[in-house]
Amino acid sequence: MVTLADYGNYETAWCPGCGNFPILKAVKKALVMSNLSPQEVLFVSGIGQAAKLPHYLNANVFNGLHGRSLPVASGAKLANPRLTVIAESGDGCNYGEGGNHFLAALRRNIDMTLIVHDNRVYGLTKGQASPTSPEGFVTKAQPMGNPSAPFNPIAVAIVMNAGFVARGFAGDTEHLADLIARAIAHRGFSLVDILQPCVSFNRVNTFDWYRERCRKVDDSYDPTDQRAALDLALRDEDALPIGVLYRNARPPFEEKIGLKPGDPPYRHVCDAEAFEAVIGGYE
Amino acid sequence: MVTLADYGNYETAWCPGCGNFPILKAVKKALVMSNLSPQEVLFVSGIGQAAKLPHYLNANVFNGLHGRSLPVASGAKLANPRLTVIAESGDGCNYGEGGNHFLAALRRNIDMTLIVHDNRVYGLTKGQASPTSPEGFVTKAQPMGNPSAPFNPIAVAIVMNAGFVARGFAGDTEHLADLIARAIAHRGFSLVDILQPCVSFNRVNTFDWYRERCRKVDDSYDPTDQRAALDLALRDEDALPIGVLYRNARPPFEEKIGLKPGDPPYRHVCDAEAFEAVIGGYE
Amino acid sequence: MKAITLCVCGEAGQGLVTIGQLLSKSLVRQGYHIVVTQSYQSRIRGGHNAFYIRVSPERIVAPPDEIDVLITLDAEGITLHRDEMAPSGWILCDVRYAREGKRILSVPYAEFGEGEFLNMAAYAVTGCLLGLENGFMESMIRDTFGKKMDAAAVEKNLAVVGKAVKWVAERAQDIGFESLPKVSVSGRRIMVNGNEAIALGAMAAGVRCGFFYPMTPATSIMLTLIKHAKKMEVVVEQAEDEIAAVNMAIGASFCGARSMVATSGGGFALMTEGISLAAMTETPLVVAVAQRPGPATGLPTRTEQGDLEFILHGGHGEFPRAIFAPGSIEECFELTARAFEVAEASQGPVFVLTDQFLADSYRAVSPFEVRKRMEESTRPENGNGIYKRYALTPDGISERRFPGESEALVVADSDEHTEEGHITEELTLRVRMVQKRMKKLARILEMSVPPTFFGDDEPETLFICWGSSWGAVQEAVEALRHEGHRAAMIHFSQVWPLRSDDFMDKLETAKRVIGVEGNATSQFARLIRRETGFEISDHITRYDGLPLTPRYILGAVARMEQEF
Amino acid sequence: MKAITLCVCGEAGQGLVTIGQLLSKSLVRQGYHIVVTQSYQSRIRGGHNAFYIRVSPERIVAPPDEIDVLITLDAEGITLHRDEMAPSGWILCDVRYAREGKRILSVPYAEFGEGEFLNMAAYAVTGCLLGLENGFMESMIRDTFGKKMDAAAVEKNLAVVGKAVKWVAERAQDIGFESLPKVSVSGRRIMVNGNEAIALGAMAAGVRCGFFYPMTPATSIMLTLIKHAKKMEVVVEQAEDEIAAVNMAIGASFCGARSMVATSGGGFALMTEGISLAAMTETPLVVAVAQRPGPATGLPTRTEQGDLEFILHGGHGEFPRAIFAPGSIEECFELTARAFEVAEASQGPVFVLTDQFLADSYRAVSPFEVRKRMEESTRPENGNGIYKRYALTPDGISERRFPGESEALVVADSDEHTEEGHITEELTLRVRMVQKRMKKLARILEMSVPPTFFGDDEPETLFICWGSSWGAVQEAVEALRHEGHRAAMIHFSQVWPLRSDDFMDKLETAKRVIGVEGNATSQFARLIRRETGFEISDHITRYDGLPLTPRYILGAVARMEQEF
Ligand SMILES: Cc1ncc(C[n+]2csc(CCOP(=O)(O)OP(=O)(O)O)c2C)c(N)n1
Ligand SMILES: Cc1ncc(C[n+]2csc(CCOP(=O)(O)OP(=O)(O)O)c2C)c(N)n1
Ligand code: SF4
Ligand code: SF4
Ligand SMILES: [Mg+2]
Ligand SMILES: [Mg+2]
Repeated sequence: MVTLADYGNYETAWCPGCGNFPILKAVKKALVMSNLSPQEVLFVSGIGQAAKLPHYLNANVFNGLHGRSLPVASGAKLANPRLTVIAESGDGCNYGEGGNHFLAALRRNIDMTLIVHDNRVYGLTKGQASPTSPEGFVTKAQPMGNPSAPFNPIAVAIVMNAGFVARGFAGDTEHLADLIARAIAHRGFSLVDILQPCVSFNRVNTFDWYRERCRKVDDSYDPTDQRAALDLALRDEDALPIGVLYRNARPPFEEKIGLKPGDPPYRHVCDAEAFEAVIGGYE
Repeated sequence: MVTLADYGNYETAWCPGCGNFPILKAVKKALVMSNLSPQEVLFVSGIGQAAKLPHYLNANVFNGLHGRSLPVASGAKLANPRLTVIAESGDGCNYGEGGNHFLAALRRNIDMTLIVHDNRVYGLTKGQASPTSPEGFVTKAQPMGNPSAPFNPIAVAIVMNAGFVARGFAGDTEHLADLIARAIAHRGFSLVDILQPCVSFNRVNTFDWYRERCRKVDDSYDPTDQRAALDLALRDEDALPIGVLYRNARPPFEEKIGLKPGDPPYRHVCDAEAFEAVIGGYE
Repeated sequence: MKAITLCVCGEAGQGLVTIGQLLSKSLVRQGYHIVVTQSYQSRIRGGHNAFYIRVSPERIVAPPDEIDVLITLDAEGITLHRDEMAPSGWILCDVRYAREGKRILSVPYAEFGEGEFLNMAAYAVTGCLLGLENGFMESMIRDTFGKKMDAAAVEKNLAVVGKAVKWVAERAQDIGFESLPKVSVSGRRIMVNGNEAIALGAMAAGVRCGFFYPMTPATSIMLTLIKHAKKMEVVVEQAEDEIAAVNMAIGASFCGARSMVATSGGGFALMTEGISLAAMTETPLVVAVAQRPGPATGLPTRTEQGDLEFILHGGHGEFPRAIFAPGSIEECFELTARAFEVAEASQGPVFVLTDQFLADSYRAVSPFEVRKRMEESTRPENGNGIYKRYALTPDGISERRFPGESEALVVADSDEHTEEGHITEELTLRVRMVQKRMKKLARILEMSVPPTFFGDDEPETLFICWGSSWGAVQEAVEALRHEGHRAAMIHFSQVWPLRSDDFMDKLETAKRVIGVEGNATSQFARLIRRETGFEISDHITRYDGLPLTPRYILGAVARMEQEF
Repeated sequence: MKAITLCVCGEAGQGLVTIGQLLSKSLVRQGYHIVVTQSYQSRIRGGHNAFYIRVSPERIVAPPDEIDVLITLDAEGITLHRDEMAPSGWILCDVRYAREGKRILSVPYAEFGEGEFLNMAAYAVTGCLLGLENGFMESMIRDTFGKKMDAAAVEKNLAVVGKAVKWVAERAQDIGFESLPKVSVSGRRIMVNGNEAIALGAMAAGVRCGFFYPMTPATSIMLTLIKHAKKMEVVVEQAEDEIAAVNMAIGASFCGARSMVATSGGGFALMTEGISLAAMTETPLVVAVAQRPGPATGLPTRTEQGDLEFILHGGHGEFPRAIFAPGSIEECFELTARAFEVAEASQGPVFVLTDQFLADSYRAVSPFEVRKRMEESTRPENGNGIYKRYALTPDGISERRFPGESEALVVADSDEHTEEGHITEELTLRVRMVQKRMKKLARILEMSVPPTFFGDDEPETLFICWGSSWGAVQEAVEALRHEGHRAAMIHFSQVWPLRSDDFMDKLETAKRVIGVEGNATSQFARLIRRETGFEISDHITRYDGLPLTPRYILGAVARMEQEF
């Protein structure tokens, strides 16, 4: 039996009161709920405040470049499909610098989970607008307000027919842990976008602001209905549906390319006979 | 009066029978319909077969890197808002290598037009799957069939609330020219995704294949209704709606940042008085 | 009086930079010279940061070596900076965590105001000890916060300052802290750091567009542009990534707007394809790179000079470029302005290469002046026929026009191209186009800045250095000469292209040449050998994330001496 | 008999490559030696492409200089290749656009079959003239197309061949074409080009994952892997961009799969940040770069050696790397396999640097053999405590483990890190980690491949070259020696790191050293000077997009001689 203690307890470099703390708690809890030991899990992150998370628990970790957690995670999963691979990073990392990989990950549907700490701001670089910052959001870099429309990751994921799309709230750890556990269990690419307050740089989307707006989807909701999911995703921000908003049963990438899970590529050595046959073809 | 002759007639490096030819014709026609002289227009392209188009007409041209036409076009437009800026390139260029810029362009809504020759394949590099290639599409690089789901640019643009979203067909030049002219006229970012047969590398989506499926949206269609537009965009491919599928009146980026169109930044010189005032602030 | 160093330290989020800047500005306004260095961690709150102010009545240029007055806002400060303390150094700390000891001043900060006023109280105590007058400090506060805070808040701050000053004044005698000698204020001065100076240089040169993706330590170049964007009519846009930033700048420049990007090593890596594009399309482009220690994410908030070779060779294919490496705040301004001129004259990419130390280092300098726009390029127009963007000319430089400005259609191409700018596979034309582009190196050389010399005319020890180490090396040379050594230095504020005539005689006549670089592999020394054959065999390198300082250099020299 | 060159040319889309390969393979099976070069434009149909086959009964290594038999499938071929024709050269063309003239053979291709069979007819006519027998050609066609076409189509092709052969046979006497001397076939041989050899080298070394974004001229490395992916159990995925490709490869390699990427200069530009990441995280990574002329898009289907310095310095921060630059098909195989071994031994990025010429150049070579896996790293495990991915060891190399394989948790970090792999800002640890990474250069040096020498022992003229120019320089040296000159060459198939002991004596004793490079700025000569101080003052450079050839080199030497 895996317990929370297996995942350890570490000092962090986050600001007191930050939404990252409950997310860390939820992640650990989800791993325990999934009965995964630290050895079975690989966290891949980028650079940012969120991206530091994997340093604060016990697991295999690859903390790579800003914006590039998804490609590293994809390569890792293809090399060892037996690992539970979790990419975890910020909104800037995944929807800004890494936007192109986000689109590709949705298209590929590799069996892994993407957890986005969506604080709607670039935290680590001190508060510039991020792709999810509201229009008009004022920062030092956008003193006249962010002139661009915010990116809606949920809506884009649903319209692109992502395997599993959930939105959670850092202020509801129980609910969030459950979402993450379900995302891990899903066979295919899973997105968990987390509404995360940043107490240092986002004075608009605070814990209270979210608390007033977050609405759990209820049991009657059918997450396999793409149009209904889009309706939720495209709602005005006066109500923010949280929960599993969409899912489907697209076969994962590994299946489509015929990767055998029991037989990760990294174990192989060059098969001399096969090589000889290949060479023969060039005679 | 601008005429077709103003836009010249040049030899191309395309394959005989390619869908690029009617697109070139439609583009020239649209410029004439828009009564724009070659001097008023700047074409920005990337690298690929489609990206060669600007070399085959008279206009200002910046033929840049694979995947990077949108950022160059954006910078150019901000430097000289009086230019009519048209970014023109392939599906690989815009939705593959340049996917992140596509998302950013939708968010920014700079007043320019993106024309995508969507042949669902990488033409110039000899026929690998592109982001819009159908799942299962067989190529030399994907001999077991493309394992990824195709990117649906129209649906993503609509869900991201793009200013103007149209789909055209290379097999209907008149209709296409009209779409392009309307895209140019729209104040804000306009996408024209063009269904383009590639006679050399795409044996699936041929002229006939498209002809059987393309359906013009009729006059009763209301392109300001986002849900209706999404319904069209998410249809099965047995029918492919073409026409202006979505538009709205989001103010363009230039307006939001207060750029004065009469006064392009490139004309300015450093204002000595203003500079003195700035320096004073550091005393 | 020799210079002394104040170090204000504490957790991130305690407002260190606010009081650091306030104290610095106060000292500058009183006529002192300063050199600031900032040491911070890659986090927003907590941890431990420090703001160092080296201050002197005379001109100083090197970053500090040791701390004379430690003003700590947290308990850790005392332990963490113990090794840096000068033997006669003072510690100012809160009475609640004060240690016993000589030259420790325990201040009852809580008596002056609530927690949030801690930094203001520390400012007041320090200022008072240094000899700043109450009235002056009050005016500094009004000046600094008058516009940002409401009147009540300003008054609260002033009240705190009043109490703190009173507290110090009452026991000044007992404390026995030696205040700064008064100096006379002469002439206007401004206080700016390297990044601000770069942004001001760009504005003075008429920058019109800036594009960036945030990256420490370069971000504040762009934030400075943004701050003045309205007044100076500059368009600054935060791009979706660095690839977009560089391509946007190229697009804007192609249309005639002087344009720049700013980033650090990792972001520059993503721009290299764009650098090559600027070269091929012959589009002027200014790229500011503030270095930090790599590889990869490395130490994102520290300093290093580790990317010289990467900047020199970044971008595929062959083409000329210029790389400026300012040694001082003044040069950050001057050489950025020049970078725009060289970029425009040579129609290609030009770099301003600094590092975190210089980026964040404040000094007081003479006010910068607006730059006269260089005469318009006097290229002859190519007849009344079709406009040839890449007309083959004797010096490789073709007339530049902008789309929409005239009847001329402007065609630029990333492929090899004809004179008209259209794609070509004509291989003899290819050869001529390569030669055309390479010829422009001559124009860059014409406009290049020679290295500067300082010190003994016939040195036994000659230091060779580049970029931000200028001040440290200069004070090291001064110290050595003071001790009777025949020491000198050559400093390169342009590291490419090099003209060996400018410096070879000095290298060859010096008894011993020592390379001083903030990296592990002595990259500039390698470049010198590549270009001149001259081998620099002694190296002083630093790659722990901190700037080179006089003491670091002198220590290394002493160790080298022992080895002989 | 001296070698002769056949050139099959025509529009893109006419199936030139099909008959070029068929003809080459036929010659190889008959025991001849070949060197193929391909010249094509950046388009799919139309334009004008050419497939050159230099053929000889003896071993040859250089690309062709002139054409002895031009087999043109379009009218333009005759004009476009006029300058390349040997004085006694033959032209085979369609009777419909034939010119009058000696040694022009006008073939009534239309009589043999419809338009689509033109290339097959040309194959048959050429083969017949060269002395290939009808039955042999038939078997070649069955062999080549038997699996790809249906039986009826194969028969149609055979019928065309039959008619063509008959036509030639009937007038062989009149034509007077001298067929190739027969040679005896000895031993197994395979016909592969540079890119195929790289892919085979990777497979032999146990490559498990390949990631790429299509880019000429590198794409066919990955297409070759894909072709054999199932049999060899390799996972190859086309990435959304080059940034993704390199990061995917790093992820896969981190998990223990030998991984590679392949690209050209512009794509490599986008990978540089990833290169730095591989270095920082100490992840083995093999990067194949097939060069083409830049800057920017340049000439996408031509050749150049212009990216050496970029590959050497690509990536921010400081770290060791190895760069192999194969000179031959055999070396493409051998050094790619070695690249995997060096990458694994040094735990970092290793490059295989070629160019379009070598990528597309076929030769017949001895069959490649599977590579014995190097002994497993014998690093001691670090006790039974916590696994330290970056344990500080005397040689800088730490034990590698893979996530999920054992109880050990594997932690890798792009930030500066502790031995356990966790982010740190401890600056003394930073210094030790920099030193740890740099130390690995020694391991790379141990495994490095020394340059090879060829020619006169005490040369008056010594050519120094690297990479794909090997064959051309070697034949140039042979020609010079044949004329009585004391000529020799040094060829570097590993261009970094360099060990001056391996070659300095040769450089210093030669009367004259000439650098030969396929670029404009003699990058390798600069590198030699940087590393050794030795200045190479004479250079032969080529940057028109075509490969260096013996005649090009000899011509340049002759011009140099005149200048004296
Ligand atoms: C290539 C590159 N560009 C820029 C940066 C600087 N950078 C580090 S973190 C960050 C933004 C982080 O924002 P986000 O991903 O939202 O994470 P948060 O800090 O808000 O959790 C940036 C721009 C970098 N490290 N690398
Ligand atoms: C950075 C970079 N990567 C790869 C390439 C090679 N490349 C040139 S065109 C192209 C694909 C073109 O596909 P698309 O954009 O769909 O245009 P099409 O040829 O189909 O019109 C690629 C991959 C390149 N030029 N630059
Ligand atoms: S800056 Fe914001 S996101 Fe980062 S740790 Fe602080 S509160 Fe959290
Ligand atoms: S390859 Fe396809 S897209 Fe390109 S020119 Fe030929 S038919 Fe058109
Ligand atoms: Mg964020
Ligand atoms: Mg395409």
